[in-house]
Formats: sequence, C-alpha cells, structure tokens
Amino acid sequence: MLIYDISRPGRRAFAQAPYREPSADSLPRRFRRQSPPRLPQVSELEVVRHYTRLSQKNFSIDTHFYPLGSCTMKYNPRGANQLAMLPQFLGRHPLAPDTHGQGVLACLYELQQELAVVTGMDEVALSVMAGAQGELAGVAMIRAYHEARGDTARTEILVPDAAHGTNPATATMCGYKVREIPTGADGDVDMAALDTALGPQTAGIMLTNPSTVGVFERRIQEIAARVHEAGGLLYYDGANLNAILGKARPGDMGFDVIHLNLHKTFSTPHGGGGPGAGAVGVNQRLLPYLPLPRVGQEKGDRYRWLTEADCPESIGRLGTFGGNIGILLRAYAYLRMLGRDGMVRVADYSTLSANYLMKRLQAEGFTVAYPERRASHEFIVSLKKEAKELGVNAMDFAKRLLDLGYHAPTTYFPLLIPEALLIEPTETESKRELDGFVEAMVRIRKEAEEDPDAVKGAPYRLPVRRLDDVRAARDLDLRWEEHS
Amino acid sequence: MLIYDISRPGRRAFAQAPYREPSADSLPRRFRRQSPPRLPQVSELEVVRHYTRLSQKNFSIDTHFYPLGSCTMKYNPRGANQLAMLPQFLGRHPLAPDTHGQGVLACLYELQQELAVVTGMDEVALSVMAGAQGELAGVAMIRAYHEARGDTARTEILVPDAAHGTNPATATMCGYKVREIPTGADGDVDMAALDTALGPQTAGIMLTNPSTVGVFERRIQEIAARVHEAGGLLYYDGANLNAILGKARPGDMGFDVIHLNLHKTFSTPHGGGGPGAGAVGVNQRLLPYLPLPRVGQEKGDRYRWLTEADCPESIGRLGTFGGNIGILLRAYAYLRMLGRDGMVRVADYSTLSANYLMKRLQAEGFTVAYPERRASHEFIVSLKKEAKELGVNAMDFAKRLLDLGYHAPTTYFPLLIPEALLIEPTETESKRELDGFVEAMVRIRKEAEEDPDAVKGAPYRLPVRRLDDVRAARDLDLRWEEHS
Amino acid sequence: MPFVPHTPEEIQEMLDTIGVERLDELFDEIPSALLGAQLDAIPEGMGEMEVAQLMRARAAQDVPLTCFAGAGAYEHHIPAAVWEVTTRGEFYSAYTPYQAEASQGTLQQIYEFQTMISELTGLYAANASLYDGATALAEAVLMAVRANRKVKSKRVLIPRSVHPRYRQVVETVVTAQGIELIDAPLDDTVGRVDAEALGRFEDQPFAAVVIPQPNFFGALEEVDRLTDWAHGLGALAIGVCNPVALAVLSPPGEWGSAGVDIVCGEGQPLGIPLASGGPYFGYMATRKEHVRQLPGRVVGRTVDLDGRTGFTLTLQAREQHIRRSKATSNICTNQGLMATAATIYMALLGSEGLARVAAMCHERTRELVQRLTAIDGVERLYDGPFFHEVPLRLPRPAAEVLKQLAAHGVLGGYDLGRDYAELGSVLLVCATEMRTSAEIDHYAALLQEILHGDAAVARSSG
Amino acid sequence: MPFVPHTPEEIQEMLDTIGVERLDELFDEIPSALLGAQLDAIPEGMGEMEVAQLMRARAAQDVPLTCFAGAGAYEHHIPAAVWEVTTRGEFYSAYTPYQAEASQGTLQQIYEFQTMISELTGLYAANASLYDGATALAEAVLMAVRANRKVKSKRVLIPRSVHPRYRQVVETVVTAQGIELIDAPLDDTVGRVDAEALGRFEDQPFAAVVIPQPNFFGALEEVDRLTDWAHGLGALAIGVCNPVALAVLSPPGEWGSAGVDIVCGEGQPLGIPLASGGPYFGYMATRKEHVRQLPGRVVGRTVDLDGRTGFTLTLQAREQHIRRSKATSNICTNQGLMATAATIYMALLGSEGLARVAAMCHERTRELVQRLTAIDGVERLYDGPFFHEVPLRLPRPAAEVLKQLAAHGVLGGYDLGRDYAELGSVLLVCATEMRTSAEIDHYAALLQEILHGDAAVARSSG
Ligand SMILES: Cc1ncc(COP(=O)(O)O)c(C=O)c1O
Ligand SMILES: Cc1ncc(COP(=O)(O)O)c(C=O)c1O
Repeated sequence: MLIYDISRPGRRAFAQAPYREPSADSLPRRFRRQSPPRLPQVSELEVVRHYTRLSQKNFSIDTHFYPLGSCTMKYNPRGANQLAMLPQFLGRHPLAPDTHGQGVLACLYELQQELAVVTGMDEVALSVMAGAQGELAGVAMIRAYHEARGDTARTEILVPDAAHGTNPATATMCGYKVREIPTGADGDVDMAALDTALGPQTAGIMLTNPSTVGVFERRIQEIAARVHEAGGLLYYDGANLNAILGKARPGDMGFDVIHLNLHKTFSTPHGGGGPGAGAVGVNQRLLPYLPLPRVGQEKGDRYRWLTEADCPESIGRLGTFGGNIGILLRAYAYLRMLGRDGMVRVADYSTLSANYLMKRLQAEGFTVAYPERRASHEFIVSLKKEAKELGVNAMDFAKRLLDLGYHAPTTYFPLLIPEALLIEPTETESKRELDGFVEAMVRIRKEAEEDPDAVKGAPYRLPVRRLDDVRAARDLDLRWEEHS
Repeated sequence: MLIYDISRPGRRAFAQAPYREPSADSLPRRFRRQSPPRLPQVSELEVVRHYTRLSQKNFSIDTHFYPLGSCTMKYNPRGANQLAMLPQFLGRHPLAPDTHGQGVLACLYELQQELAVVTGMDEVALSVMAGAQGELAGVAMIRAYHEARGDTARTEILVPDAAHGTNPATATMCGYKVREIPTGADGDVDMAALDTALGPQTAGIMLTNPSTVGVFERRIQEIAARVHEAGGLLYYDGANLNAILGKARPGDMGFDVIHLNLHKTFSTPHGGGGPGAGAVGVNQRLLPYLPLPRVGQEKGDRYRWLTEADCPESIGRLGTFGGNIGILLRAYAYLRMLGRDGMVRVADYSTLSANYLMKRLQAEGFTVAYPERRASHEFIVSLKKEAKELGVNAMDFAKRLLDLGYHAPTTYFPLLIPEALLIEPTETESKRELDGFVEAMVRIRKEAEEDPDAVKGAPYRLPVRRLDDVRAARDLDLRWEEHS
Repeated sequence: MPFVPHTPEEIQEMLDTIGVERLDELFDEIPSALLGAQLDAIPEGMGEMEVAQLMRARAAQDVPLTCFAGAGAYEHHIPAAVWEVTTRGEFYSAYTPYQAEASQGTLQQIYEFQTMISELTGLYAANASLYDGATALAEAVLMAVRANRKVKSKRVLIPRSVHPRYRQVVETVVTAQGIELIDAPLDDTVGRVDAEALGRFEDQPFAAVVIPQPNFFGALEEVDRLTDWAHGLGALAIGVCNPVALAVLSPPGEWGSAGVDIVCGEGQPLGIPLASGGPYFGYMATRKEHVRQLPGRVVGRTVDLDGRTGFTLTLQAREQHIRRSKATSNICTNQGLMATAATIYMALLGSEGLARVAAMCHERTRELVQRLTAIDGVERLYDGPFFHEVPLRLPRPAAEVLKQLAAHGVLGGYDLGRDYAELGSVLLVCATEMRTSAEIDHYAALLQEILHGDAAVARSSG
Repeated sequence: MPFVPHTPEEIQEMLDTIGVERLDELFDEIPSALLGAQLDAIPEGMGEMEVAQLMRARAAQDVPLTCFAGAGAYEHHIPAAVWEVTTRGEFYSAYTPYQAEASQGTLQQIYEFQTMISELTGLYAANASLYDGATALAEAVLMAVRANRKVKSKRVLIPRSVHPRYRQVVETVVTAQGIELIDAPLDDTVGRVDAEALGRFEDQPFAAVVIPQPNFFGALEEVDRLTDWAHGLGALAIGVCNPVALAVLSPPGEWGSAGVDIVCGEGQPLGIPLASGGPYFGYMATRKEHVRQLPGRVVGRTVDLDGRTGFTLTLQAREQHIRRSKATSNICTNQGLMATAATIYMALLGSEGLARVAAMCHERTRELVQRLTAIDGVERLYDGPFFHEVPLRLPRPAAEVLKQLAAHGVLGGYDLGRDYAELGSVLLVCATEMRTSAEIDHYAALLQEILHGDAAVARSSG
C-alpha cells in the first residue's frame, strides 16, 4: 500500500504547519501555481505508521548479517549517530562564521590529519560526498597536475578489468579515455599487459588494493614504479581499505592520490543508498590541487575553512558547502573510539573472518575464485559448477539466502568471475553468524540437488517473491498516478 | 532466541565500559561478590540487532490499529518525545537547585494549572506515577480528610461492580473495606443499591465517568449529592476522560478528588507497560492533603518545589523525587499543541469514532452491550451469541483479529458483560482503519460459521501461535538458566 | 485539528451512519448543566514548531551543573544504543502485553530483564518493574508482612541508614494498613547500622528487617550479619541495593547463611537519564517460595499450540484485574519502557563492563574524597568502607556552600541537613565513572576558594 | 577490541580452521616493506563515554546564532517524526537496495519520493537523489548536453542569478568534458535575468539554458519567457528550484508553453538539518523522453512471480556498474537517507502544509525587510517580487556588520561581496517560518544600533 493509497482530500498532519493560514497574495499571480501538487494528504499517525511498517520490510545491518562484498557492512555505532546529531551540530548554518563553529571545525581538522596518518598521505580533504566523487576529485587532480606541467598529451587512464564501475565512469567524466588492464590468473594485475598499456599517453592508473577480486596486489610497488616511470600517477580506490587499515598504507605503496569511503571503512551508515562521505588524500605532488573547502589550522588552535584565496590552484569545489559534514562527524567519533590499536584490529579481524569463512565454504565443497591466495577482508565464491550441474545460479542462491535470514553477498561482480558471490563478512560479525551462513549455503545446495526449481522460486518468506526486473525497465512505472 | 543464547564467554561491547580496568581492591573482600552475575556477554551489534528484531515482534500504535478499550491507544506525538528528551531536561539531577531548573519547573507548573482548569478542580499535583498511584493518593487524601475531622468510623469505599481492578485494590491498600455497587441494566449505577450501601461507614465512592461500560453516568449529580449527604467523598477515576475532555469537567460533576492517566488522555506513550503519569486533582476540601512535591510559583515568575514545610498536612510523598517528569513534559507538549480548541476536539472525535464503529458493528449484526445508549469514546460488543451458536468466543475473535493486522480490543472486561470486547478506537484513527476493523470482524464471524476450529486455532501469522497460559502459571519459568 | 484524521466528508458520513446531524448530539446524555467547560484559561493550540521553540527556551533555562550529587540518582554514561533502540515505536507505543502473541518482543525482553535482575541479586523471581526505588521498598514491606507466616507482627525495622525519602514513601503507603516502622540506630563512627545496639530489639517480633547496601551514606553495611540476625528473629530480610554496585558487591541472595527474602531498589543507574527525578523504575526480586506474593507484572516462558517457545504474562491471579480488592498490589501501569532500556543497558555492559563501571565509580569517589579532604576543615564523617558516596563534614553549613558551588557550575553534593538536623554541615558527595580528574580538581579548587578565599583560584575558575 | 565480537577461543578456532598460527600470517602476501604503518600520531582509543564528553564539549563551542541567512540552506522546522523514523536501523543501516525483495521498504519509499518530486516539479521522472543542489545542476548540465539531439553545441547559458557556488561546482565537474559555460547578465533593477539583453545570445547555439526560481537573490525570474526563449533556440531548459517554494510557485513542468526539460535543486529545505552544510541531497526530474539520460538510481514499480506489486531499481543500464565508462554518471552512493527524511517530511506536510510553510516564509521575509529598511540607510537593492530572500544595501561593508551582529548572537545574512565584488555592502537576508516577530525586532534593533549607535538598544540587547 502506497502512502497515496491512504491519502484523503483535506486530511493533514495539522501540528506540522502553521495553524494560521499565512497569505502569499503578494506573490504576483503569474508566478504562482494554479493547482496544488498532489502530495499525500495524511495524518501524522498515518505517516509514522506507514514508514515504520515500510522500514520493517528492509534487511539492514541492525537486523541481519549483510555480507555484501565491497560494501563493508559493519556495525554503525549508535554513539556516532547520537553525537553527530547534537543540537549545536545540527543547527549550525553552513555560512555561519568560523568563530561560531570551532567545535565542528576542530573535529574535521583532526579527522583530516588522522586520515592522512593512517593512509600515509600528506594531506586530506573531506568535502567530497562519496567514493565516486572522490574519484572525480582525484582524477581531476591528476589532470590538473599534468596540465600544470604542460603535459597535455596524456589522454588515458588505465583501469583493471575487475575494477568497480565508478572507476571507468569517473575517468570518462574527467575527459579521459579508459583503457582496461586484464587481471592475471592469480588475481593480480597482468604485468605484461600493464607494460603494453603504459606510454606517454598514460595520465594514470586507478587501482583498488586489496583489489575487487579480494586479494592483495602483491606487485604494487613494482606497478607504482612502472607507472611513475611512464609519467603517470597512481590513484588508490579506498573502498577496500578495511582489509589493511593501520597495517599498510597506500601512501607507502606509491599512490599519489586516494579516496576513502568513510561509509565503509569508517563505519558511517549507508542509509539505503547514502549519504556516504569520501575523503581524498594526496602526496606533496598533488597538494596544490586538493578540492575546496578544507579546514586549516591557525595559531592558537583556531580553525577556519580554507578558500580559493588560500589554494589558488585547487581543482575547485565539488559541492555547495563543505561536504557531508554530519557523516564526517560520525566517522570522527568512530575513529576516536577505535584509536590507534582499534584500527589495526579492524584489519586483523575483518581479514580473519573472511579467511575463516572462505576456508569453511571451501571445506564444504564450494569453489572459491583464488584458492591459492589469502582472502583479504572479502573473497569470491564462484557457483559456476552449481549453475551448470544443478541449474541453480548465483542469483538463485542469493534469493534463497534472503529466505534463510541472510542478506545476499554481492552477485555477479566482478564480472570476470562467472557466477560470483563476493562475500565480505566484516570484523563486527560473530563466528556464530559466519557459521550460520555456511550452514545456509550448504542447505541451499542440498535443496538445489533435491529440487532445483524450489530454489529458483525463492524467496518465499519476504514481502514479495522474485520481482520482474525486465518488466520494470520495459513498462516504466516511476511514479504513482491518480488512477493507476 | 534469547540474548543469552548468543552470549559467549569473554565477549563484550568494548566501547561501553572504561577501556582501562579500574581497581576495586579497596573494597574489603567480605563485601565483594565471589562470582560475576551472568549478564549476557555479547557485542554491541548483537545487542542492537537482538532488540531491534525483538521490537519487530510487537504490535504498537506506531504499527497497528490498537483499539484496546479503557487504554486510549492514540497517536503519541513524536514531537513530545523529542522535546522531553532535550539534553538539558535529561541531564538535570533531581536534587539540583530550583534556580537551575526554572525551565522544567515552569512547564510542570503550567501543566498543573491547565489540568486544573480542564478538570474543574482547584489544584493539581503531578508526582504520582500512574493511575493506580493516583488512586492511592486520592483515597489516602479522603482518609486524611475524615481523620482530620475526627470522623474515624468511615471504613468503607464504594466501588461499582464494573470498576477497574485498581479501584478495589487501592481501597484495600488504603485500609478500607470495599463494597460493590451493581450496575443497572441501562449501564448506570443502580441508585437503589447505592442508597442501601450509603451510610455513616461510607468514606467515599470511586467512579469512572464515562464508566467502564462505555456510557456516561447520567445521574452523576444526584449520586454526588447523595454521597456527600452521607458524609462521603467522591473519587473520579480519570481513565476515560478522553471522552469528555474540554466538554464536561469532573469538578462540575461534584467530584472531590480525581486522578488522570496522562498516558491515556494526554497521549504519552505506554511503553509496553509504562511509565505513565497520573495527575491528581482536588477541590478546596482536600487541598491541604495533596501529595508532595508540587510546584509552586513565587513572585517574579520563579518556581520552586513545595515541600513538607509548605504543606504540613500533606499525605506525604509517593516517590523518591518528583514523579515521572519526563512523561509530564510529554503531556505538557501535547497539551500545548492541542490548546483550548484541540481539547474539545479530542472528545468530539473520539466519541464520533466510537459511535460510528458501534453503529457499523451493530448494522453488521453484532450485539452491543447497551444498544439504547450513546457510546462514549468506547463501547462493548458482547459475543455471547457467537460463543453459544458457533463455539467461537471473545478470545478467539481477539486472536484472529491479530492475524488480520488489528490489535484486539480489551477482552472479558468488564466482567459483568459476557464475552465482552471493550472497543476504543480513539480520535486519531482514520475512518479507513475503522472500516477495516468492521470488515475483519465480519470476516471472522464468517470464518467461524464455516470452520470454527480454524478460528479457535488463531493466530497463525504471528511469531507464535496461541500460548499455553496454564502451563506458564503451573510450571513457573521466570528466568533463563544455564541449561534450560 | 491536530492529530484528528477525519475529513469533513468522512465526518459527515460518520454522522449519517450514526443517524445524528451534529456532533453535539453525541453528548446528549450528558446533563446540559455539565456541558460547556470554561476553558478560557487554557492557551490556544500551537504547532509543533512553536511548542518546540517554547520548550527549547525552557530547556535553556536549566543551566547544566557538573554533578557530584547522588543521594538516590546517579549520572552514568548511557550508551547511545540504549535509547535509540528503546524509543523505537514498537517498544515505545505498545501497551502492556495483554495479547501475548502480538507482544513477544516486549514479553521476551521482560523475561530477559527478569533473568538479569535475578542474576544481579541472586534471587530467583524478579518482576517486570515497579514505579521507583522508594515505592519498591513500600511494596516490599507490604509483601513481607503478607508473606511472613511465622511471625504475625506488623512491625518492620528500617534503619536510619535507609534513604530518608524511601522511608517517607514507605510511611505514606503502608501506614493505612497498620504497619509500624521501627528505627534502628547508626554506628556514628562508620555510618552503618549499629550491630551492637540491635540486641535491644531482640525481644520484639518483626515481620521484616530492611537492609540497605550500600546505604544512604554510601557506606557498606555488614549485610551477612544483619541478614542472619533478621532470620534469627523470624523476620524476613529485605535488601535495598544499588544495582550497579551489585556488579561488584555480594548479591543479597547470598547474604548471611540463607540470603535475603526480598530485594528491591532503584533501577535508574541502569541506563536511565537523571531527568529531574523520573521516570525511573523500581526493581524487585524474591525467592521462588514467595513468588505468589510478588506485586506487579511477571512474565513466564511457556509453549504455543505447536510447542514453540513463547512468553506470556503469568501469575495474573495475584493482580488487581483478577484479584481486585485482594490483589498483592494495586499497581497496573508500571515503568516498562525503563526496564526495556535497563535490559539493553545491562546487555551492552555485561558483567565485566558493569563491574568496570562500578569499580570506576569507586575509584573516582576515592579520588574525590582525597582531593576534598585535603582542604582544611573538610573531613570524612565516617571512616568505614564505602562504594561511591561519602559524607564530608565542612566548616560551614552545607546549604550555603552548595549555593556558591552552583553559582560556579558545580552541583557539589547533597546537603544531609535536609534530612538529619544534626548533619547541617555535612555534604554527601558522589563521583561516578563520568567525572574526570579535571572536574574533580576544579571542584576541589572551587571549594578551597569558597571555604578559605584563595583568590587565585577564584580568578581561574570563576 | 571495540566492535569486534570474537572471543580468544573463537579466534583460536578460526585460526585453526584456516590453518595458520598467528593473525600476522594472514597478511603474508603483503610485501614486508609495506607492513607496519606508523600510527603514533593517532591517539589511543576512547570509550563511547569519553568520545561523547569530547564531542559535547566541541558542540558547546559552536555557539548558536539566530539565523537570518539562506543563500542555499534554510532553517525550517523539522517535524520530530522525520528523524525519529528515518534513523530507524532498518533505514539507517541498509545498503543500496540491490536485493529488491529484501529492500521493499527503501524501494517503495523511493518510489513515493519520486512521485512527490514529480508532483512538485511537474515532470514525470525523478531519480532517487544526487549529492546536493550544486552537483545536481552539474549533472543536469551534462545530461542536457547528452540529451539534446537537436543542437550539437557544448555551450550552456548560466545566468549570474544562479547560486555562485553552483556555478563553481558545475565548472569543476563539466569543463573536462569540453562544456563551455556562458554568463547571462542581470537586470539591475529587479535582480533577475535581463530578458532584453538575451537578444544578443540568439545567434549562438546552446545545448541548454539554466533558469533558477527563485534565483540566488531570492527574486522571481520570468520563467515562462525564459523557457520559451530557450526552446526557441533549440536549447533544453534546466530549472533550478527551491522545492519548498514550488509548493506555491508554478511548477517547472508548466513553465512557458512546453515546460522545462530537466529540473534540479537542493533538497535540504525538505526536512534536512542545516548541519554546517551537509549531508543534504540534490533532486532531479525530467520528462519521460529523457529518462534514459538521467543520472543516479531510479526505482520502478513492477510485479513479482505471483503478480503482487513490488518495487525495484530499474534502468540500471544507465549506471556505472553496468555501463561503466559509458554511464550517464559515475554516481553510486547517493544521499538516500536524506531522501527518506524528505519523503517523510513531504508526507507530513502535504501540499496544504507545505504551501503554508512557503507562504509563511514569504510573509516573515516581508516583515523582516520592512523592519530593516525602516533603518536609515538600509534599502532594497532590487524591487521585483521575491520569495524569501532579499538583498539589502547597507551604508557599511556587510562583512563588518555581520561580524558585529554575530557577536550579539545573530547571523544577519550572507555578504554578497564574497561572490560579487560590486556588492560588498549588500546583505542577502532571509526569514523562514521559524523566525518570530520578536526575533525580527531584535535584529532590527541590533542593526539600528550597529549602524547608528543607538546606545539604549545596545544596552538592552548586548
Ligand atoms: C571498489 C569500489 N570503488 C568505488 C566505489 C564507489 O564508492 P561510492 O559508492 O561511495 O561512490 C565502490 C562502492 O561500492 C566500490 O566498492
Ligand atoms: C478505568 C481505569 N482505572 C484505572 C486504571 C489504572 O491506571 P494505571 O494503569 O495508570 O495505573 C486503568 C488502566 O487501565 C483504567 O482503565
């Protein structure tokens, strides 16, 4: 039932608008709308009840194990939420003077500094609003760097074939041609292919490490040397930093510019789609180009927003104000709770959980994509055999997992592994949950052996059964209509 | 699954206790416990997930129509919750000086004053923590009054047979004998029986008006006159004030002392059992006896807690501090949103909804307890006929209603009506919900006609089916044990 | 019409169905002399925005103080998860779980709560909550008198070391039933019950003896001895305990050779905000043999038609809605949501976490006492062992000193003179795990200045 | 180990299962030169309590100001229900709804959101949100260039009345793709696009023309004329609108004879807190014919295997995870939770409520302007119609005046000199429904004092 289905003409949540009807008569008639927008006409109770009940139809970290690979669905501390929502933080206008925002600026400044330390970069900016926007800023900085040097022949960005879709999409947005580099059989970048691809046209390379196939790129230093030698720069996609937080730093690996997905590694909520927050970090080389605004520290521990006047070479602004500050405050609270030791443990135990889960699934007869490799904080199970022998594919397993109370892993990504389930348990899930997941996988395979159609019909226990995506795209229905 | 079932030795929500282990060595050994209490050993995520999922197993106003008679389950405004939880309100120690609590005291003072106005009483105190405690205070005041006059022969409290159980229980706690007055066939008090019962032993009478059978006691003025004539006082149980809020006032009816259930009429949450808040109001006669503390106003709009020094004849204190202040703040916020007009509308529309629902159910062939009477804000359907003819009783209807997404009305209360459903829709539920409830009732009766056993087996769609209450009381299992 | 969803058309349809023309007619059974309440003194309604502006302005008047007061309410850290989960609509806006099948969330949570209280106290059967610590003690006294079959007496011994407000509340509640409350004296050197002086009570029968731990002065009572002494007289023993302290202190169920019969107390320290004094909750537990005398709601585990585990309100035959004038108590609405919060709090802390909190409170209080008694003229009133509160004698009336401290943003403790005439210059101070060393130093500096006028301090702290 | 649930025994079991002895071995593929990050500069971890103490102290430094600033972010009343429901774990801690069957809550809510945005704007197809208003405009510009099949130009006309920060962001985002942004001049008397001056652009092809309503100066643009003019040139028309204003202003889908092609803007006014600038969200809608060029997530209604209605992410072939380097945008994570809040906000307000809020903003701003322009030397810069912002010329530099106002607790507006060199003494002021007459009076008195030194006022307000 849509909120529109319970709407009745003339109903309202009366306490939520001025009791007295104000006059807009002084707005000239030609600017005014002739008929009101059809927003739902419902009472406050109806709204609360409708959205409370809707919420109950979601899986979420707070309700289910959610091993969605590449997404780092770990516990989002409630403390971080509460503290980011302190009234003074919520109430401050973005254009209020810095003098009246020393508290929030101090938090942001420290977050910048600490993220720089833990990534091994020289400076960090926080105004980008998600990973992909971080990529945009990063690649724009690479471009600015080459342009500043008059090095305008560099027209290509290299991207591994397993890369996340945002990488090539970003490179295109930044005006670059995308060149794919194949992944070797061992999961690392194919060095020969890299050598072939590198050249004077190379502006840079975008890498995720541990990579999207769930392994650490062992020859990263060599890759860095070769790319740098060719005059290109290295971009680090930080989506998988959780696996090495506090253990190994992209700056030490040779990366020139990075983004972090704070909504992954720093445990801010994903909110059913966002908001995230994507710090970008650079080494000295790219320092002048960092996006604005950024927080600077003055004498006497005073903080202020740096602007165009301070950073004339900046690539500019990527949002109206200072980014997703409320999310940054959550990341800051989380970081302070972890502290130095806590960070290392994130890497330790997210990796332990992933390797444990991988070994257990292997022991149960599932095929993992890179059996000779250590898992990072995630790993891939390929259901190619099951798909072929039982006719039950990765999507069928995914849907049946939902029935059994587990959110599905990421399916069919990366594309180079057939029937992939990319599984990321995170450090905050207990062994009990991991063991339960293994049991569920085993049970589904057994069901598939006995009655594959039953599995293909899943899910059965959710608010809806499998949805017709083809019809959704063909008979577009993107909004409620009065008589639909 | 109990929280204990996911407990593992050595697990903790680490961020929630000091990271450093403090020493309690200076506590002498003989006072210290030898083995730790077995509290669950779980992570923060496990706690959040466990209780989030548990919560989803509840019906509540925020998720379901909840026509529980006598309980006034109407929308609890989220605004009231948010404002009562402002940090300064939550953080204030009860023994902080009044100078540092003028804000909360001002709210409480105004609430006292406004409740006095709307009930027609002279003075109100707020420190009682629920309706039943209000009753205790009220009857204690009646006792104090008689004792102050040396009138010690008054040993009885009269209570209608349909009264809520707290009324007789309270009278007993206050050292009185309880004498029941029968309800007449028309739902009003049996006047002849009242006359018989009244006498020099009568300390007072406790009445609910509208009464617990859902009708307005039409001869209330006459009752008041007779009780007063006999030297007794009148106690008003305000549980049903919602039906007459702002329309008619217990003070005008002749009551000497009242309690209000703010968690009913003033829409504070019931929290799965409480807390409530129960104002008590009195006329001049009982003024000296009001319980402590109460807020007084001084010159210059300063407020302070009144104490024993101010009110030497008070019956005393009924709680450690000032009562359920956080709940009182919610009631205050609600009252200010309603204002003068809003109050009257509470009565208007809670009564409209009840009469509409009663008429519709009657039209569908259900038997209502007092068909010749107006419903107040609630009314009784008797399923005696259905029980007899179909073998499906009030409890069966109740359980099947749960399956259909409606919380059941109050069942088997008041006891004098066989197979009673006491139905209170409240003013905040829409006609759509009321109509849906009628449909559900009709459907259940149809099911009962076709397959009574199926109805008797309900519920089917809830986390559990019908529970064995007899076994619960016989094989007492009140706590988890290591190997249970 | 705030919160009323009916549209004009719907109102008309409803009136038509009922068969009346106007809303007024629905009230035609109310004598006309009673209709038409005078509400002029009630202000007009305001939108949520305006009420929010009003209440925010009010809240701003309640200037926060750094809290060194306890005396029955304690400022502990409350994990954010506690209230974010507790205020979920499904907990917040549910009624008492009369329909068990539709209330398994609340019912299971109460069962878990009962288990946790049982574990902290060492007694089998806990109820689902009472109003607060003081009323819980009143109910415990009533219960003990009912439950004690050996001794017919209606006398109950309540030592002076019990919270004076609890004592007052007990008096308000139980006296109408003819119960008599008897004082027991204090040992003035250690601030606990004078065990030597108890002898003089031994020839009188008591239904019950109340034993606080820690007591109102923060001191630790010789609970084993007192429990055995009570039992020796045929009295039931009632423990009154701070539940956080029970994470480190010996559980009442193990006091003496048999343990107490009933334990109760204030649940506020378990995750409930100070909030000027409420809502809090009272907890109570007893031995299995007395469970049918317990007041309040009790949840039991049982099975459903299919044999699946489920939870339900049980032993309802004790309660007012069944037993009416013979009920164990008149309580109906309790403090359920507070118990929900406490359940989540205890689950988050666990026994190790709660013990750390308790030990940290003790450590902080020792630090506070050390710093304050280093000031000339400030000294401990008693010298026995304490948990996290200590009475300090000042060279000036405590009330005056508190006023000056408050003017500098510090709630310095509780003036014992308010309850004990002879203790007018004694301050009951408390430090929980929340108090930092910097705050303790600040308090000490302020007190030094107030008592001895050290101007340098005044300038830096004022 | 905060947030890690593994017990020592479990860790051992897990290591055993993996077949390693120590955790370290799990990192043996990382070159040893890279291992062992220097983290000395990171402070030690703190419990939630200590972090709370730290952040509460930080928050206390952010002294609140009475807000008369807009300039892209507006202080509206946010119903409590909005965030109490939005922060429910099931919304808060879910990921993008990739598994539709396990995400019907979020998906249906987005579908409802799309409907509401479609209704406000008068365009069929809305997406599920973009980062903020400025990036939404950047995406709209990119989309328009892609979608305009009639005109090959990569030129886009952006008048000076568009928010200057939006303009900067568009520049950062689109220039790498060779798109050229062209200014259009202002009519200096009314503060909107100079329609007369447009003639000189008519011989140049544009892919798109950007039309703000209300514009950055709070003025109302002649949107019908501008839209028709753009279409006449073969350009697509892009509206940039305050969504609250759209409750009373004519919807972009109806501007001119054909309506705009794309509309976008800042969603913050719809229930999102100011929060120093974010998280907010951008909204965007377009005509059905351009829907395959939309950036971002889009939800469609469909049916399940049993024919039941359900919701799912659709048109994914536009997106980066399918289309990769040819995607309509690189956006992946959006601002979903903000859109959830906005959905609840719009449902609570309804069209009548939202129109009241909009009208009240207008009324309050008129009152503010009247009071402030009564002060000697303060006058409106323009005299055309406005919504809820107005530039006022002061007899002194705005920056100075703002500083003094802030010292007295008032955020007096936005200094237009920060973006327009010639407007150094112009203050852009704004009043929403939140501002009371008392606050407006207080502001006026303060400004009078600051500009003209009325000492009496200074004393009463300081
Ligand atoms: C490897 C990788 N890179 C980039 C991104 C994009 O980040 P965001 O969604 O924050 O824009 C993701 C997100 O899933 C990712 O997994
Ligand atoms: C008629 C009546 N009286 C008294 C009470 C007791 O009030 P409380 O539950 O607040 O103690 C109730 C509660 O249901 C009631 O309905």
